[in-house]
Amino acid sequence: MRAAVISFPGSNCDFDMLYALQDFGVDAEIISAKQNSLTGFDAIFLPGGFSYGDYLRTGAIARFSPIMSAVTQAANAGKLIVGVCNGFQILTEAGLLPGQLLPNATPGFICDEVALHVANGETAFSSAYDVDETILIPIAHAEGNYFADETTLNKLEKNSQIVFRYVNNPNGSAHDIAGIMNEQGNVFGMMPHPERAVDAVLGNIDGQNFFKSILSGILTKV
Amino acid sequence: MTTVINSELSPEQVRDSKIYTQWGLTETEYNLIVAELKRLPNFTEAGIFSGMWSEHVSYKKSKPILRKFWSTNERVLQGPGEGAGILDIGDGQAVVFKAESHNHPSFVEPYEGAATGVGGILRDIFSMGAQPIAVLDSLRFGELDNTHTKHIVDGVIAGIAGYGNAIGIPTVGGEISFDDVYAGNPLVNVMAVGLIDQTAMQVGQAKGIGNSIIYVGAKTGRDGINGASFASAEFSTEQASDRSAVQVGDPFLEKLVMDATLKAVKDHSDIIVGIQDMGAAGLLSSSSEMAAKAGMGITLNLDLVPQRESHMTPYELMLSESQERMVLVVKHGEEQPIIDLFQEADLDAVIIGEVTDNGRYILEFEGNTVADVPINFLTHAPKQDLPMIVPKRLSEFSDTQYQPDMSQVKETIKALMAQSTIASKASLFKHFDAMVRADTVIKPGGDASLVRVRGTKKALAMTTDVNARYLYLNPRIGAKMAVAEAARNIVATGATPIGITDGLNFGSPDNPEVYYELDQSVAGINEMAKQLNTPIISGNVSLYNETDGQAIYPTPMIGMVGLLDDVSQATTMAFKHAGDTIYLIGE
Amino acid sequence: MYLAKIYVTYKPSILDPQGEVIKAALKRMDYVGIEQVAQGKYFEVKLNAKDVDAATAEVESFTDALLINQNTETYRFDLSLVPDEVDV
Amino acid sequence: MYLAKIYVTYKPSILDPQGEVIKAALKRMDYVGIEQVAQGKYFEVKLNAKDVDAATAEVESFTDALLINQNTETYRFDLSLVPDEVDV
Ligand SMILES: Nc1ncnc2c1ncn2[C@@H]1O[C@H](COP(=O)(O)OP(=O)(O)O)[C@@H](O)[C@H]1O
Repeated sequence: MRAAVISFPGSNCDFDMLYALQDFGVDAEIISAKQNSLTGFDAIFLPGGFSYGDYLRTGAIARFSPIMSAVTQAANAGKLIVGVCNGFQILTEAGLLPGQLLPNATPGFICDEVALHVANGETAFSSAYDVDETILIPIAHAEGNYFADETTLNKLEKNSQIVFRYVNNPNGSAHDIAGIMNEQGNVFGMMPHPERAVDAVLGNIDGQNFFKSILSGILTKV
Repeated sequence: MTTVINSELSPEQVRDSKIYTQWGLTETEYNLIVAELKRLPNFTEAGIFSGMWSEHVSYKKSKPILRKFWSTNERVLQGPGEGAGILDIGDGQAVVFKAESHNHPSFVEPYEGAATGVGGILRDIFSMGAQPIAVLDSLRFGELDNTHTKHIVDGVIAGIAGYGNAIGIPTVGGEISFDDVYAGNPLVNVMAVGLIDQTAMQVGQAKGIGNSIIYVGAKTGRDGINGASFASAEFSTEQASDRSAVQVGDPFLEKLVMDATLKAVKDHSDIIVGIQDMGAAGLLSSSSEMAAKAGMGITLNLDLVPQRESHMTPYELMLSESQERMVLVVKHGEEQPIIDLFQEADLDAVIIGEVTDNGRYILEFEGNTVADVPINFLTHAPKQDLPMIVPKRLSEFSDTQYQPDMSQVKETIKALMAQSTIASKASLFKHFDAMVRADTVIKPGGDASLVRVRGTKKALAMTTDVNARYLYLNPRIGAKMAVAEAARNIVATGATPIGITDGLNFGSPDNPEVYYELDQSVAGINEMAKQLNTPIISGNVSLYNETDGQAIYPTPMIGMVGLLDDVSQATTMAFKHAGDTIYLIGE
Repeated sequence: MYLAKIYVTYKPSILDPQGEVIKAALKRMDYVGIEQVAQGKYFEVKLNAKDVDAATAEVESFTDALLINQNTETYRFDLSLVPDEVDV
Repeated sequence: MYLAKIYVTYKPSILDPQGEVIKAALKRMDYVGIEQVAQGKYFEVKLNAKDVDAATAEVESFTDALLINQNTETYRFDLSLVPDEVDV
């Protein structure tokens, strides 16, 4: 499997994501958001950070980077697209995922480790977890308050597009949403950082199954 | 074309109006300049001398004491004098660290003051060619019983978070305490730690005749003009509303500058001669110090300096403290790859001058030479030996010891635990991204923080500490205790202490009692540092922390770094199993 | 040259935590008459366009595309003709 | 009840990183006519006051005290009388 980690100006978790992927044996590389092609990649990761300083709105400016039309193409072609934190924000701004991430209900940046509930354990992003399992994953954001209108939320619920929920909602997200996927199940975004929880030396390996899920899906397909 | 020059005071007007005293130059210093130049300095020249001879830039008052710091052992690759100090950590790698204070700016403008403090210390690290890996802080505020202090605390915390989180360097630890002596003089010290391959080490020098001075990063505006002299003058509450143009930080831009600078060092170390960040007294101090260190001269054409505002005068261009700017010295004729590299990252990179062999600091502006002074003279402020005297409170110390009231132990302990200084700081440090870069082994909440060195088994422990009340009671012993506390925190992670950076926060050195405190603190730090084999490789001085004649406690923040050879041996604070035996070690 | 002053606010149905925080702070500071606070964004954009209609179309286009998120925000704007910048 | 619309902008000499980044983005998106972008804040505050003068004084007071940072920002505002909220 070949994976691209997109580096937007201001991305700062691009290498964290790259290293995590490489730890799982993935042939991964950093691709600049100024490029405009993603041919040859099976999975595309939009990492955390503050793309373009997150000035204006999180993800708003990054969404117009040259690479984003290639990301959209890849999404339409059924490739896996994963956005973490700022990556999630960019995917919503780009319309590849519904809704928007608003400022936390209690304004301010929070860095913590929070419990997530695996709401759907049968997705390309969660199959290695047990359904209903509770995992601990780091968060680090000021704008992680998931918002969508009622219709959208109902649809997300009905189609089981909500993959992870917060056990104790830290930011005001609607329906305790921590991570969602699109209807087709190939585009996924989450605010928490699984790539910060893969290495035993850092004291938390609950993110490992996130990567294993993605890998097993891709490997069985190939 | 020369309208701007004409609107400035003439050399005679500078002399007669004594405007230089408002910039912090004394009359004796002014007279020295006249004698050396054998003419009256013009407006720009008087301005650059006031910047370079401010305490903040020249350390003229603290240098005689700082010189006493012990700063060499088998690990030291770079001691004080450069952007940051460097210690060997084996395997061809080194750790780079330094502390910086942003006290006055943070009082006037808590968010931007603290944010630009983080930005500045990070530039100190990456200008050495090192990748920053962690930030720590050391903060002092007044008691939390009034809205103004709360406003300052919130602003400072948000500022550190706003800059550190966005640029993506984790804030892994720090310390905060509260005491009314800091109400009018909060302390905002930040420390940054970086990693470097020893082959990539850079110094801030301008060597080689004809080599190019390249300006990199943000455009210059009128931000923080005279910030250096501002930080070197006592503060009075009436002045608080006298607001100079505040520096606003842009962490996004700095991330671009950082990544591009590190890439330049990696790819073009053969053509980069020197790198220096523009900190206090901006372009002036960075360029003149680089040339002075190399024993060279320098000529700059100020028309080429990228400018954000129109009609800036030479004085303003030289003293501006606009953030996110660097100076590079690059081999003559080989500038293009460097310029391309920065432009690729959407950054300004412009040749603004060259290295000369005439030992002079020359500024050209709109076809005129607006400054022409000997660089050695400019960069060596006349030293001042200041008197010191044992503070009255110490010489008249009464040995009737304070007797604690032990009758209501439970209530007393509860009241203690509720004190802002003792209570958990988690509600504040949770705003810092302590985990970005995914290397943080021990996060805030432990004794010291621990950051692994990816690709090796090593980890670096780091902490900031000082209990200023002890120094108030005995500066020498208090300073020793600060170093010892830092070392205990490092050791508690399993690491061995290897070195120190400091942030010396004191009142006015012109007060002999304060000068005594400074001298004794340094002596105390030295004594304990030698015991522990932790040389002092970098640091920062912040003087004049006084409001209306009331000085802060002597507060020399100790930033210590330790090395752990095998990260799997790291220990954390929490008790692990029921039934384990608890030992109390020490007296 | 035209100057567009663009005022962006959350749609009424969106909770505005920032506004709530400011309101609470003002109350604590004894501004008792405060009923409601909403925080929005304000942009001043100078642009060249051949006439008012072109300028209007341009402002609407880039505001919809970039400055707001249509899920949650709305805007209004004023447009005025301003002298071209002359460097003095 | 009064409605104050308060427009906060940076003072001219202050660096406006947001404005610069937005301008660059608009240029990349082919809005070539853009000359300058400044981002500020916009507040809508509803308050009770006995008359316009009292409302004006109140708005000036809390804007200076809380909404703006006097070091870096300036503001202007409009005030209008609005019907008291009726709960519907
Ligand atoms: N300003 C701060 N920034 C980051 N971490 C902090 C800050 N203040 C305290 N901490 C963290 O809280 C923990 C306890 O700090 P402190 O109360 O100073 O403990 P100690 O008294 O043991 O030195 C440490 O891990 C420290 O890093």
